[in-house]
Amino acid sequence: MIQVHYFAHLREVSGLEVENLEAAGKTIAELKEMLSKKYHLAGFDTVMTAVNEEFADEETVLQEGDHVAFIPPVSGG
Amino acid sequence: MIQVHYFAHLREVSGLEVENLEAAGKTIAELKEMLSKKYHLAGFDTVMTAVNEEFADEETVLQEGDHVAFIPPVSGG
Amino acid sequence: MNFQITKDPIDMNEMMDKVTSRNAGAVTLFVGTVRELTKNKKTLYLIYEAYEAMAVKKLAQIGDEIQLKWPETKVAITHRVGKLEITDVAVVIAVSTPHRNDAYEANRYAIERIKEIVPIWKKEHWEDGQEWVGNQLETVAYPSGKPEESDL
Amino acid sequence: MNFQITKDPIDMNEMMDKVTSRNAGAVTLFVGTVRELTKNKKTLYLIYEAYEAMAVKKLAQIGDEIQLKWPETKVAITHRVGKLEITDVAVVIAVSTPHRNDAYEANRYAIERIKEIVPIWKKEHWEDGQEWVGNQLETVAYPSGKPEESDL
Repeated sequence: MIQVHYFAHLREVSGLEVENLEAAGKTIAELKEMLSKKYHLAGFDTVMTAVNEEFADEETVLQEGDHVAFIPPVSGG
Repeated sequence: MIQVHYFAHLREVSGLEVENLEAAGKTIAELKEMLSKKYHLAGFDTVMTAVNEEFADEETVLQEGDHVAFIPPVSGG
Repeated sequence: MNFQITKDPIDMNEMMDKVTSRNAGAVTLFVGTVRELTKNKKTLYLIYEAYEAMAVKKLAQIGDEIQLKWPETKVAITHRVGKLEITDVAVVIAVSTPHRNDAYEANRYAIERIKEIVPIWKKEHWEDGQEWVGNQLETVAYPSGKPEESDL
Repeated sequence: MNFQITKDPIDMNEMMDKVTSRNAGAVTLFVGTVRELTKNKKTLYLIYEAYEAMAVKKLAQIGDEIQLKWPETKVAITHRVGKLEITDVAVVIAVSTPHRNDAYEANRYAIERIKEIVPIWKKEHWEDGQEWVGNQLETVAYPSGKPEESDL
């Protein structure tokens, strides 16, 4: 199982803060494709991804127990 | 009468914070010369002068009731 | 606790205390506040949300970057989350350095980096609607799915 | 009372409050503190002295200059006098502006101007002596007896 965190508009569209998914072995790109179909999430191309609280690229392969977070363009400050 | 204010090392050398002098009609330059003799004040060339709380130049003629202050190089901040 | 996400108002004296040092001659505090008008649109209030665990790490990383670029610096950053009204303080960056120019430069570096890499989001509420604001640097496209190497 | 000379410690939250504005998105606070080491000499404490009436006027003048250069700015400056120990706060400059770059620029302008035109003096006390410090910009000669026209 991996844990997926949603923030900002992604949280509103998915209706979820966090969910557990069977996705070990998939790449981030594959996970994104799966989720964008599941929740009709538009604009995933401008969304960064963090794995275990560090930015990760699309080819990163997910491991059992990973925490994945989708990071829309930030607007702190 | 004019009132003369001393600050920083000038206050220590003259031993005065403030004094009243008969100097109406004199220029700042003349007052400086008078005081540098009276108190053996060295370094008057790097000292600015204020008349009534505004910077004034050496040729300014003093009026009865003026407040004169000698302003050594400042070091606030 | 020099790098924090908080729900509570931020105290300026506390921020100052966090970076006070016998070696420092200058401290700069940058305070981001909620402004009423942006491009003639009237904001009613904002909601800030953070991915807290990662945000704290990224704030600390900015502190590390500053210490590499400007030695003998102390840095503290606190960002507030939740509902913020007009004039409320969203973020405070405190930087102390031996000499004052560095305190300004390092502080400015911190706010720019926050806007690049710290997972915090702002939702603007206006009279006629609401929206999650994309990044204020307007570099919203990340073709590789993450910031460029130099941004990490 | 946005421009003050005081014998008391300066409160950062109060300084912040003085410049808070619905129109401001950024506030910078510059805090000058007493540093222990300067050029390898160990300071024990400092005495600050001001020509108070004129100093307040000159601080207000700096505020006016800033408002001309950076419209929609609010400025507050407080300088402390008397005996200050290591890490004590000597001066706080608070500037609020709609956008953050101006807040840094205007603040930096204020500290430079203080060091040019505000009648405040500092006496350093070391283990082996004491001295009134000349101006820190090392432009100590005023051949005309006053600052150049552009400095007024």
